[in-house]
Amino acid sequence: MNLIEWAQSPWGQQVPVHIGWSLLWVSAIGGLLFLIGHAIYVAYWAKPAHAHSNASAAAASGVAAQVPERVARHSLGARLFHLIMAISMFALLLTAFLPKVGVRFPWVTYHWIAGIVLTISIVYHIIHAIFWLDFWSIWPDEEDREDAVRRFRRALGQSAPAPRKFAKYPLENKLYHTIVMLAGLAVVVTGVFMMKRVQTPFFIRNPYLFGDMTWGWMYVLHGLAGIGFVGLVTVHVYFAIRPEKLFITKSMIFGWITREQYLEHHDPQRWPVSEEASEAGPSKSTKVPA
Amino acid sequence: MTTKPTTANYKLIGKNYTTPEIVAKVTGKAKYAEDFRADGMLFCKLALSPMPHARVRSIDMRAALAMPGVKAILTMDELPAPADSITDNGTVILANPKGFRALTMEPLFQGQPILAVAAVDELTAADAIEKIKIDLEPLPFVVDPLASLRPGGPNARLDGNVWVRVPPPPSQAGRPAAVTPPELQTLKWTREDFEDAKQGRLPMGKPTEQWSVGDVDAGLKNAALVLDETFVTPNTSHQCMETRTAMAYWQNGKVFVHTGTQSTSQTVPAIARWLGIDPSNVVFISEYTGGGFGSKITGDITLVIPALLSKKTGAPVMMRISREEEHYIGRGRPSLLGRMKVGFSKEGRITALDMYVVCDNGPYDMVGDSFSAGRIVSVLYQPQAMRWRSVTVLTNTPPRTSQSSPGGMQGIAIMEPVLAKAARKLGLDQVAVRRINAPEGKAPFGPLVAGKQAYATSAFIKEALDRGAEQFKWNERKLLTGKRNGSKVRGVGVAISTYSGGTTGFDGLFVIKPDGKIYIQSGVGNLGTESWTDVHRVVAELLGVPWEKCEIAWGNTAKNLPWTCPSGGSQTTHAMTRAAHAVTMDARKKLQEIAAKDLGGKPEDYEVANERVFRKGGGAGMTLARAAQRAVQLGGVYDGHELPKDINKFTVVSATALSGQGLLAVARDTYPHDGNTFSFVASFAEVEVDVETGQYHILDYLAYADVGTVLHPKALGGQILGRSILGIGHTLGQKWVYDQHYGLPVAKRFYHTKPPTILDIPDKMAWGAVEIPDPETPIGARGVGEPPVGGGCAAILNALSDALGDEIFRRAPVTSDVILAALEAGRPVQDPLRSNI
Amino acid sequence: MAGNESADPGISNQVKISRRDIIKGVIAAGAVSSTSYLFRGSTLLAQASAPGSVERLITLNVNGQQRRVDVMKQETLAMTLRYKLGLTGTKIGCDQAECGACTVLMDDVPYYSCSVFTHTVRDKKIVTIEGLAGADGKLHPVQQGVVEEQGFQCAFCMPGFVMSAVGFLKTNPNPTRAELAHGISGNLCRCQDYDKILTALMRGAEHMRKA
Amino acid sequence: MAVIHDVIPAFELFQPMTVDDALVLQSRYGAKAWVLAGGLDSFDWFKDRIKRPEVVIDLSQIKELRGVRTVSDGIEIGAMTTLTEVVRHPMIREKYGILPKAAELAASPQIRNQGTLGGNVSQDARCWYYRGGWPCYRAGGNICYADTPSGLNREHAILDADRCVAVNPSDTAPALIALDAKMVVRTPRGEKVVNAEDYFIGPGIDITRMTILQPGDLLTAIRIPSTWAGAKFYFEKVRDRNVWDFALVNVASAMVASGNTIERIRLVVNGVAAHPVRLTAVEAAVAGKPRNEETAELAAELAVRGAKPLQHNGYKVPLMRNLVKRAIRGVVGEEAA
Repeated sequence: MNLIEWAQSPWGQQVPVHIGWSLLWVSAIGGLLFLIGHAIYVAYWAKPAHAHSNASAAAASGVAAQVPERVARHSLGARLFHLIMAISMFALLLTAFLPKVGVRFPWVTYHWIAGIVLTISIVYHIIHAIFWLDFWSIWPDEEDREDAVRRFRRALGQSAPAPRKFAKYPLENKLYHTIVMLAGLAVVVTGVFMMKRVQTPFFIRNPYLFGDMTWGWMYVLHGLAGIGFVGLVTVHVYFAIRPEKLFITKSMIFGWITREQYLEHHDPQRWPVSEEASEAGPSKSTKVPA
Repeated sequence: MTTKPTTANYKLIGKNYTTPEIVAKVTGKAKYAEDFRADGMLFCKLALSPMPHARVRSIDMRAALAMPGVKAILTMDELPAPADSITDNGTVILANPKGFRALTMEPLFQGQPILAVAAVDELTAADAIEKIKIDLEPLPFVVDPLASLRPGGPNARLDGNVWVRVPPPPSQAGRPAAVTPPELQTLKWTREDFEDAKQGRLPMGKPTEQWSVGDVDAGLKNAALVLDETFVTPNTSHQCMETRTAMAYWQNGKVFVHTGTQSTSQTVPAIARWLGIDPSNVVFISEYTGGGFGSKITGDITLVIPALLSKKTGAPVMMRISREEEHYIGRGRPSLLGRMKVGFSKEGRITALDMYVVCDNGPYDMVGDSFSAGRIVSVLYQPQAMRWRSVTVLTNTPPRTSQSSPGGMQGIAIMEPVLAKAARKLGLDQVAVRRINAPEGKAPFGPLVAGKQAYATSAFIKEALDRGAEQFKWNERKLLTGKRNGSKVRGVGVAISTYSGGTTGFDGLFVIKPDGKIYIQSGVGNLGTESWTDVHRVVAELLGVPWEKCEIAWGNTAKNLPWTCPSGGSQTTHAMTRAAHAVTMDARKKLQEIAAKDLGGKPEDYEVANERVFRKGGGAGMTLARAAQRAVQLGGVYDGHELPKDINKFTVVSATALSGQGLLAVARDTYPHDGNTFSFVASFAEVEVDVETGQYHILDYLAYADVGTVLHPKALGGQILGRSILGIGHTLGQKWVYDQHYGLPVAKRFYHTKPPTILDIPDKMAWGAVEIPDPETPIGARGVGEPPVGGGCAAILNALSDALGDEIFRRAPVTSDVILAALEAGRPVQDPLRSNI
Repeated sequence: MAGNESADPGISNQVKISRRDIIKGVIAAGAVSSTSYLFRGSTLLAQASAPGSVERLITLNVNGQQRRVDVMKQETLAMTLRYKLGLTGTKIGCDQAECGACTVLMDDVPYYSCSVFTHTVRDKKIVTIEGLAGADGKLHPVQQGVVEEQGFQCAFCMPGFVMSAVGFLKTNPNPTRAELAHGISGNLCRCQDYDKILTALMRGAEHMRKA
Repeated sequence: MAVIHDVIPAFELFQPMTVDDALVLQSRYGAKAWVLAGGLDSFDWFKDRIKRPEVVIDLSQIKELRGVRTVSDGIEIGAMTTLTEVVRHPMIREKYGILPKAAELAASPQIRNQGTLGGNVSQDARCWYYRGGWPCYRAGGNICYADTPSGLNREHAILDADRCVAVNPSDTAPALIALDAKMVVRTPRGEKVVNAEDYFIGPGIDITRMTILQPGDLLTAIRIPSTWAGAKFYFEKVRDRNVWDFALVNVASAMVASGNTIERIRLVVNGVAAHPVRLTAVEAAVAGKPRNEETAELAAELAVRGAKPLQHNGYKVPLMRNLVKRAIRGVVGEEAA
């Protein structure tokens, strides 16, 4: 099984042309193994993470009263973006890989159209996230690291302080977002260049924009990121339907979580529910004293 | 020799006969290079450059050498350095260090051999090639001459992009000046120069060569009509049926080489030079050659590969050249991009001709096509004033060399459409326009040398035009053209054509043995033109000996052959009939002397005929058999123990080896020869074009030749019509196709490069010859190989424009896509300024 | 075989020049012994016994003789004829089924022998240019026509043309010039002596009808 | 690794006697195996060492794949029947004259003696970049060299291109589609029969294949229904050389006319796309119309609708137009086809 398919260029040089498509199965199976592993881990090893410090408990009880019925979690824009991105992503994966597994149809046009949609939605998301959303809330921080270590040591039966509750996003969520962002940027950037190689209304076709070698690696990167998404999407769907994460999935649809969910999973100090955060949500929330 | 001798009273000359080797050919017994076998023979395969221009950084051949059955690998560092050569008159031709060599470390075109592997069989050799790592550094390249002339355009070689002839160094006392190789320079034209290209006109920037005769500007000013036309001829491969396969082995310090050639004798010094050994250590065998057309003048330099591998391995080595390899190293005719400004009087006489040609030379040795094109146009159309300018540009495409009518074909193909257009514009008859410009007698041509032009020995092209037009029924046919019949339209075309028709100064050699037979030694290469045997009919004719009593030794230098011209440039018929005549006169003289010694009287009292030498008016005499015995007894000059001083040293060796076997006749052609010998052809064609498909076919074709005395009608006919089709192929579809981005050819197969098939030739073909002997050569015979080529090509071009009009094509070949696209757009659509399509 | 018996004059001359064995080995169209190693064996291991697996040692019917010959799986008929059976009258002009120089008859039908695997013709009667003339050396009518009309020039294409013509004339003994041209249109001549070739082969057809 | 385009690399050869054995071998060796019919397409690949199968399955010994049989409705031609056999077959000449006409214009006499009908319809693209061993889409790469600003595409597609612009070179394919032929394909899952026009696929569907045949599949026969027997046929091939050359464009049509009115017609053009193009819109448009210049003009304009010429193949548009015209009204000045 080749990781990379090589070919002899017109000048007799060895150049990569694309990834070995058998890697598609590696990614899919890898995704499955991960979720199976994770399911087993959660079921047998993971200690309940809610044994949290009194301090935070007190804080919780203290603030509970001020927490609105419905805590806004995802703005409408964010949800629309997520929806569009999800649709285009599925379209891209299907048009890319169904032909590879024997379902043959003229896929290229659909693929690049979906690609454009994804590109635009990602651009929108970046801008939206930077200027309107709580930009840093999605990036793993020092506390996430500490909690992860704590959780891990407890899982191994070692004594460790109880991890805190999550801020707006659980660590898995943050990590996932990071990986998806990297893979997403890779497919989008390479994909946009690759449109120069096919007939589109936008460019005069010119495959000679880069040299054989550069193009080759671009195709490899596009392919790797592409099959990467097969695994990532599998994992994503898995988490979306896990019972303890279902409330997040719901919130991605309706935009809000209940006060109970908020108090149970989130640390109000790390994720204070503020006007800005909730205004998008349909809640009649009141300000939480910092 | 000013009076025109008549050919009527010959017994053999001008008659058909069965050539000595044809039965061997038709039974498959004729042996070409690849048909030889030797015990322990190894097979070699070549590793070719995949890039148009690159430097070999390193070669890793360990894996290949480790393979069982791999015997040796040859690279450039094992080749002898290029060596100077010396012509018959002692002129030294200095080697061009930048010339083509059998192997290289800086390939200048895709397909150039980098190394060769010798192994026990071809499969091992081929598999070994794939195990060799050749690390190449890509270098700048260009596959189109104008692209290289553009400001900032790439150069085909690191040190330049144009060849420039340089004056020779001062000659030492007594010895003729050495011929120096051309110099590599860098030439770029300006943006302004390229303005013309926008109108599809050839830009005319700074030339590297030029000459002019008469006042061209005045001629153009006073002309009734001035045309300014651009036309491009295609690059075409020779595509001999037999590739340049070679087999070689060494014995007792001698190298034995089997390969195709256009000259048995002259290939020996070439091999010696390429291998850096003495000619006496070369035995060259080539009884049969599967086509040359100029690409195998003295074999091919790549024959050193099996020779050197054989030396290295101590075993015979066969190098079978594949068809694809032949496409790369088999040479080609250079494309000429030409522009003609021509002034005509209202009678159609050319008052002035301003010619500019750019030659797509390929990356190696400079070809003379552009120079020759100017020379041929000058002799053929006799312009009252002419200027010729040229640039010979290097490109990273296969090396070029002479191809049948080198430069002549291109010059004629560029000029004839202009003449045809002028005739239409002036309302004149096409034949008349050619007749009024055609040369006659000692017609002058070319640049002024020491204040005057050179001139032809004779020219009877006007007779050829007249007789041809009559036989072709030109006047009736021309009335029926240009009219549509459904989607079909017909056109007729005429073109005149010429090329050099012979050289002088070679040797003849034969022995009359006591068995009464004549043993003739022929150093002529056998390409199937049959000149290797035809020219020797002269011996039997003049000695009055039946042809059956003549044995010809040929095709093997171990058989003691005389110094002979190469069969290129249509030299052989002219040069070697002269040599045959000279050597026969030598035999006659010796026979007369022997008779006089034995039977009394003076030598001139005796004549030679009917296999006897006898006293004039009957009486005493002796048979040639008897005379041969006496020659051996007398020795000295009679049996070859004393040889004339003026014969070539190559002939001396052969004659010495043959001495003492009978009456040995040997002589050099020292006959006077006033002027340059040219042969001429008038070509007529009728085509039918289908304007809905762009396809056309040639209904009828006639070539009428002025080649002096006819030696062998069937062979002559084959040459005239065969070479006509060679030219016609350039109109029908022959071409190279290069991808400009990678600098690589994409058309390598016959079905890409389109050599004509038997179904592409004219429905009817005919030939004729005016049969007026050339006054400047004893037998009156001239060569015919090249002259028909340009005529064939141009007659079809002219017939097409007669059918479709002048604004259809700007280049050859003219294929259905060109015609359809032009008819659709109402103007020529193809880019006329690229040498490859 | 014709190839073997016709010691080339040029070569026999060299035999005089030198006495070393290697030269004695240089004969026109080598004896099988001297060339049986043109190709080494298949690099693949002995194949598993499977339907249709083939033996390397086969018997070919060539010019009326049964010839035992060791043939590689990927070997072409042209190579077998030229390098193993010494029948070098069959020429290789392009080795790509384009030029026809390698044309031979199989059961009277012209084929490009450069593009036929030898293993596929075990059961066919193969005739090459060497097999046309009678044992007494009497030329085939088509060959006779060529000799009379001085057909062909360099003649590298000649054996292929002659075999094509013979094959075609068996199916159409009395063709027009145009029909004959179509019949032999799978052969290329670069001397472009097509007109004279047609004349010669038409003469041959005439002889064939008389014969 | 140095490249060499000469000398066929070693492979293992099998010569099954039956179709079943062939299928067994195909399934045993899968993608390693190369199926050899007449071989004239394969030899180029082998000698250039571009495609190098480990195993070659030679069909030449399978009798059941040869010959012409009459079946309930029409005829069945074994896939391994040679083009010459098709050309000379009296009954095919009489009833389905367009097929021998097309077959006779293919390649050269020797190739027709060896090349098979199945091989001719299934032959690979002739794009000179692809055949030259350039790593293009069709060769599994990620680029088309012919459709670039400097690409040489005189012989390439004007219709239905999808990244790859190669064309289908077959002469018999359009004739078979005009005859509404059916292709009989044996697959590991049994036999299937597909319409000739559905046998060919474009690069959009599978950029590395010209037909629906997958590894393990075998085209065993071609059935020609009697539907169009004795119809008015037209076939024309335009090429550079009059023998051994591929069509720039060719056209095939079968027409049933009553008097001067076109009742029904099947019209196919090849050399303009990666698959033979059946002009169903034209067929519908001219049905019931008189067979005259006007109808021909209409058909011609309709035929080239949507054509997208590349730099060097613009001529194919008028050429296709004119050939369609001729298929409808014949060649002016000659007998109507």
